Amino acid sequence: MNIDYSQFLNMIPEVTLMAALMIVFITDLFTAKKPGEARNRNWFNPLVCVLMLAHIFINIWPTEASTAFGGMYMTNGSVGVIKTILAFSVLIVFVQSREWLQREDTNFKEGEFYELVLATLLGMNMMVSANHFLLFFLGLEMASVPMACLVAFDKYRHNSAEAGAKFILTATFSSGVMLYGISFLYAATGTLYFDDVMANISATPLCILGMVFFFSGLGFKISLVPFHFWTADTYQGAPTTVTGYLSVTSKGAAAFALCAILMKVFAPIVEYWQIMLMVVIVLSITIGNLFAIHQKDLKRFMAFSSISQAGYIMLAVVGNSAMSVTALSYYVLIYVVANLAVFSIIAAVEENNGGVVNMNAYNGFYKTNPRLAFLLTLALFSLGGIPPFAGMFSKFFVFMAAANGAQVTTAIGATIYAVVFIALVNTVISLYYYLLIVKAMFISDNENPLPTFKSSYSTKMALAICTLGVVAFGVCSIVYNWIHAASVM
Amino acid sequence: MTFLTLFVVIPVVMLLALWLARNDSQVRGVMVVGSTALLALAIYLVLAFVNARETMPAEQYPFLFGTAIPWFEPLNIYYRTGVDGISVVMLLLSSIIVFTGTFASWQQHPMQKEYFLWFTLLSVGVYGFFISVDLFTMFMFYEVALIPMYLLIGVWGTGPKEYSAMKLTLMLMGGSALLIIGILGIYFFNGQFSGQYTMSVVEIAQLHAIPAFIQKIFFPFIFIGFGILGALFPFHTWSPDGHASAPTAVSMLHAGVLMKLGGYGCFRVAMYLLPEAAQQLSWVFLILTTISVVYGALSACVQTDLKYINAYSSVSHCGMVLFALVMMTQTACTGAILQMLSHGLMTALFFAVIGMIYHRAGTRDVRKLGGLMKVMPFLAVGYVIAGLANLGLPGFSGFVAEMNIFVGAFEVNDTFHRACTIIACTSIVITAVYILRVVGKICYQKVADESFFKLTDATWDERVAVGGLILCVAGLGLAPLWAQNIINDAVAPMIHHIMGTGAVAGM
Amino acid sequence: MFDFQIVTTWFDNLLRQTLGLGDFWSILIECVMVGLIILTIYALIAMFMIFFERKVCAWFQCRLGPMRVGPWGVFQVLADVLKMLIKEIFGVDRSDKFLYALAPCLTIVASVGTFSFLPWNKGAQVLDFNVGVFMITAISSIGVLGVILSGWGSNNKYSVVSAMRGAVQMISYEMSLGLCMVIAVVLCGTMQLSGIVEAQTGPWKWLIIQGHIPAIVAFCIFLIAGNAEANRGPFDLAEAESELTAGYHTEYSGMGFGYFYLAEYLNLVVISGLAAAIFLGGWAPLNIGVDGFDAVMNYIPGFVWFIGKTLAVIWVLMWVRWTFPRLRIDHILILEWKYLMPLTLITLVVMTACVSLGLTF
Amino acid sequence: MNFTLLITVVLTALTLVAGAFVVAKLIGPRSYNPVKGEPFECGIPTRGSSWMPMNVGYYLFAILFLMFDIETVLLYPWAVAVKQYVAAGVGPYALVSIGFFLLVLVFGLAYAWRKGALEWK
Amino acid sequence: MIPVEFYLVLSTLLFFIGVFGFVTRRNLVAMLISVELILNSVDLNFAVFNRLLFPGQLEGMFFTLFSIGVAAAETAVALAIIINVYRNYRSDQVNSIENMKF
Repeated sequence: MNIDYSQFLNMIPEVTLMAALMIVFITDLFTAKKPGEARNRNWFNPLVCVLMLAHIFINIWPTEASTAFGGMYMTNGSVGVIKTILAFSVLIVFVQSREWLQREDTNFKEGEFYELVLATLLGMNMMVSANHFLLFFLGLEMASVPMACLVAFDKYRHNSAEAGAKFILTATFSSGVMLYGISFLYAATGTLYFDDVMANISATPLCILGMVFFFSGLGFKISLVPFHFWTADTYQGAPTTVTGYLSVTSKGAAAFALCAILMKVFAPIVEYWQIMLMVVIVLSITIGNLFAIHQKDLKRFMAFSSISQAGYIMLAVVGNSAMSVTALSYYVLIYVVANLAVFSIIAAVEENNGGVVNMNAYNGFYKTNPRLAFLLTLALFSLGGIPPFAGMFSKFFVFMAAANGAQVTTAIGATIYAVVFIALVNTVISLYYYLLIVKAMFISDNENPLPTFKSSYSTKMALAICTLGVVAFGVCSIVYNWIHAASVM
Repeated sequence: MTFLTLFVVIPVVMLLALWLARNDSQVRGVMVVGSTALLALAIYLVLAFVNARETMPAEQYPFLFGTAIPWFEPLNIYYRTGVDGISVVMLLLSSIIVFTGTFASWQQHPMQKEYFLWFTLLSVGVYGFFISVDLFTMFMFYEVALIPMYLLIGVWGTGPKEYSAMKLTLMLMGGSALLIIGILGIYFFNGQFSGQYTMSVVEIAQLHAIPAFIQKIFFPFIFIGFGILGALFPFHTWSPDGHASAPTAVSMLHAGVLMKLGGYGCFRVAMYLLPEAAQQLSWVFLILTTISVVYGALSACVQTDLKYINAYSSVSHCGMVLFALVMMTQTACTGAILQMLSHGLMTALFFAVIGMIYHRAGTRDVRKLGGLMKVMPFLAVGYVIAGLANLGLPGFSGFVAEMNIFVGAFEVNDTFHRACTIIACTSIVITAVYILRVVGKICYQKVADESFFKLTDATWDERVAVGGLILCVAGLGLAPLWAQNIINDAVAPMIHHIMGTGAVAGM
Repeated sequence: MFDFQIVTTWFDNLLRQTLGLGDFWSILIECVMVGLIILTIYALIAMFMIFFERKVCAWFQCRLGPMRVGPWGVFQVLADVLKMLIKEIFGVDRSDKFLYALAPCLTIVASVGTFSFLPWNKGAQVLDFNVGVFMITAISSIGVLGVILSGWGSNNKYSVVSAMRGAVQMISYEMSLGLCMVIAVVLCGTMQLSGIVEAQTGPWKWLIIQGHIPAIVAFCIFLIAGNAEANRGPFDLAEAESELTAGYHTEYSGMGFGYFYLAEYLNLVVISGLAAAIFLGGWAPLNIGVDGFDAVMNYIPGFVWFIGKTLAVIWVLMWVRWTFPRLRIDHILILEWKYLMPLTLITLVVMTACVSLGLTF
Repeated sequence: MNFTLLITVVLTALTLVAGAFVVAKLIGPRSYNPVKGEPFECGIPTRGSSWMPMNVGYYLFAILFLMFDIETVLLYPWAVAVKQYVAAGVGPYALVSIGFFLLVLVFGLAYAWRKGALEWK
Repeated sequence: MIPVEFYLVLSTLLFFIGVFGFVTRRNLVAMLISVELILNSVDLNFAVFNRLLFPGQLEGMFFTLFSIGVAAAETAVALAIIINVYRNYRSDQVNSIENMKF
């Protein structure tokens, strides 16, 4: 029997994460209070954040490429980077979630929140590290099943339960579709190892059908059009913190995994998926943007915005080169800080003003809460791709990565340029609706704007991290260069 | 890293200082110190540039004071700076406008601090754009300069400000979307055909590797992308609305500097890097710019709002810049740059004075104003001078520029270009018509409203702004040669590059 | 040791070679034979069990039990069967007819299905899958469906409550039952029931001896959980005649009720049989390593061993039933989830430790 | 053969049900009145439907069962393999690897216990 | 031996019945059951492909096992959430829980 536990040393990120999860779990189990019990656990959130920070620091420099468990598990520089990015986003979510978790009806399940989030993170780590469809599937499910619990976390608020139901049903449905695709690939190649599948795949109808099913299954997770129906309702209904988490981390991990699989496993049928991907991207970006314009509910608005952002994320993959992975990771990182900043502010406003998420309520927000409004503006500018904020850099690099694949003057090259152009036109549309919020805050008059409130220290800290990221991650090229260096390692 | 970087560093330091500032007087202090420093730096730059050129001829060293610091090295993106004659005068112009703009918005309320924050951010973009010679940094600073306009107009503007601000921002951002495609095309196809991936403007021009058929694909993207900001004919509609709604100093900065980014970009990126395409496609843009010139002037005639008049006049004059550029002769291009400089100064003067009048009289409607010479002589004189410069009276900057442009345009020796030139020339007459009509109406007729008698003349800060600009306008008009030499020095090698590479311009 | 396969092989040869029948016909005839045998044994055992329970019950309660019909009342059960057959079958008007009719079928299928797994003797086993133990768990959980559908389909409040109770109890105890089987599988290294029994032949090889402490614990847990699985007292909450009339089969009359009645007793047999087969060596005789003794023991046929062990277990379970009072629902659940489950898990670990460190006999 | 027998067994069971039912129908008496068709309720007319929501505690246990049972099912393949581990001389590894698995199971149980999911309310 | 096509037809039917049910049914539990049909068709596929196309290995069988396990976990969560929806809305119909609209 070939059993060697030293293989676990190749998966330190998972091991440390598991350790953190266990510590949180046990601590919570023996200190949790029951509903209605007056017990103060102020130290709990900092503890979790410190654990998360430790996890990030242990794994910040990616390990060398290696495999474990007979090649089922694989890690390399770019995988390490995306894991760090995901962990970083989780850290921000934890810091930011504190205010929400102090609320009366959520306080007694504070621990569950951390545990579920860590569990999803563990799943995502496995998903991006997978080198075998089984591990990939398990990671994906581990990421999405606890996510449904998170979405339904505020269970006594109607929308949350409804959102959870929609999420879990679509998540299951999509994994069913995805598995169906995988079964075709299995039939065609007789193996489930990525490397072997790649070696045996060819442009037969069975493989292409499998690829399409697989793609649509994962498209659900990234909420690409036409697989986006659940997004708006789920984002709106879920607790704001969870929406933020869902929109960045889960999407980023799935996008990275899809990128890796398309570029690795489906490399022999690149022409087919490139075309398909381009169609989906154009649809996602355009439809996401067009629907976002009319939204009045900020969370719904951000949902559609995130659909179009998903399109931008995947745009990098069209280029199909090493640059794509770097650009995608970088985009995800920037998207994490910008989007979480937006959601932190939405959450802070919601918590302090009795659940206000309507855009009209933000009229005149700058007059009463100048700092929050200013930070929200920065974050929105970053999302819209305005320099000197980081969003512009990430968008530009994604476009570069896409155009990198169009170097030869062929029909597909021209198509890629056309897709990039459509995406660019869409940045203008997206800028329009981001500016609508800015307009509401700075320009529109309001008889009784939201009162001035003092957000908690944790919110402030989360916002500080996010703003620092928004401002610095672009201009300081060290971030990009770090990702690049790790990716080519 | 040379002292050029200071052009970006100083405004950034100003931003930080503004952020920390506690009250209005501190904000103003920061702005005065900062803008004075920038002005001084620009003047020093001119002197240093002239000195340096004596030892380093433009043919061998197109850009001086260059630096290249790796930034996003894997993508060949460097922080590259460098100036040639064109950038130098543009930097000088920007410094003057920022300096005078600071004084013109001395009384800006409410939220003075935020106002100056965005104002300074805008100037970061402008300076950065003029000092960079790397496609990426150019583009980045270009966008930095655009977005603060939205808030500046939207929050502090007048009239249908939200609509105008949104329209302006979206159209300009649409332009930058076109630009990205162009930049990607240049970068990747240059890299593919020369084997050397680079974003440097200088290197791409030297390599000159992109085949003509690919140039022809990307040229329109870049030319229109920058052309939108330069008020190219069908894409100019943001300009009148934007100018009319913007607060005084913003109009100054926008018309005075920001629109120059367009012309500069067209010349520096579109034509310089894609010369064959420039030659073969110039006729299309010649038609468009001719329309721009005449259409802008004619539209100005029928407007009654002072700002709209000036805005359409700007369309016409900026059209003239692009018009001269696509003529692609050395004289015309020198004229184009001079026109940018001159238009920047006099439009700034115009908008400053209009803003001040509006601030007092409460209206900008030509029909309601009159006899201002009696009420506020200083401002009225300023307005008259601006008007005269605008219609190209000798002795003011406008004359020098327009003369160069039309002389250069006539150098091109074929019927099509001649015809366009003649059509464009009519704009001089039309300009005279609308300027003189307005000047006569608002300055010299009898005072239109009893309440106007209570109005005061300019305060000291406004006098600084207006006086400084008048000085510059007159200075450029009376002694154009120093500027012309600097500009010529840069235009000559570029025109040589563009024209020396293939078929003769033509249909 | 007598191998029952001799009989089956002979019969197969008879059909194929002596009579010269083809594949299809021989298999058909064999299957019909098997079906008939199952039916017969099933019915006989059911009747015997009913009689046995009455007698045991009477004995525990110091009375005589049925005495009138036949000697010692042996024909009492036959009379009961007849009575049940000639009773009118009527249902509830507003019931869910389909589910109402489906429920007894499922119950009987589960009961007959698991019954067919019992290893009566070497080779005398109807079903012998290589995933046997697993399969038994799977089929026995169909029984839960029978309970819950009968209750729900009846549209009677008592039945619904009883069905819910029965379901929650049965699924809860299925955990421990399954885990106990896992413990046995760890020790035997196979899931095939015949393999498990085979592993227990030889001196001191009965599982309960071979696996000493953990196996004894597992055996006890198995009995408790099995008792609850079979819905028998003190776990007969689902029927709980004093509070719920007759529980989930309140609305069934005549044979409808008869099926549930049959299934209950057969489940008892199945549980006891499994306990005997898995832990007490099934048909394996008691060997102690002394040749003479072993030879005598081996001479006793496997049927006898198996039936004897099963009866012993049945007797224990009846003893329990007539001794302990009925539990309350929360006690039942707490017993399973807070005591039996952790205990089973610990036992599993201990058993694994014993096996992997070679601490078994 | 095994599956043929399985089908036989199932058919036998169904035959038993059907046969007994047919016999009972044939020889049993038949009569009807509306009261006979009522669900039994202590002799009074039934009020309302019985198909109504039940105490959520039942579902809680059902879901607990669903999760634990699936985890137990995954134990079977391992259980079969333990002997092979021992035969290969790596018995303790079997213990360690199942230790991880059971740890998760136990954590789940501990969680449910601690959070009061095992209390009957 | 039944040819592989027969199984494929069966699994494809199951799959599309599931998809159809998921799209058309308005009852949350029915939707869940439809999804389970899809998962079952997948399990069938894996088992069949493994047994008939690649008899020398066990990958497909393992995949089936894990997929069953995961499906159960999903069902557990989905059921819990559906119960919660029911407690909030007193209904399990999709139509009645659409608080959120475009």
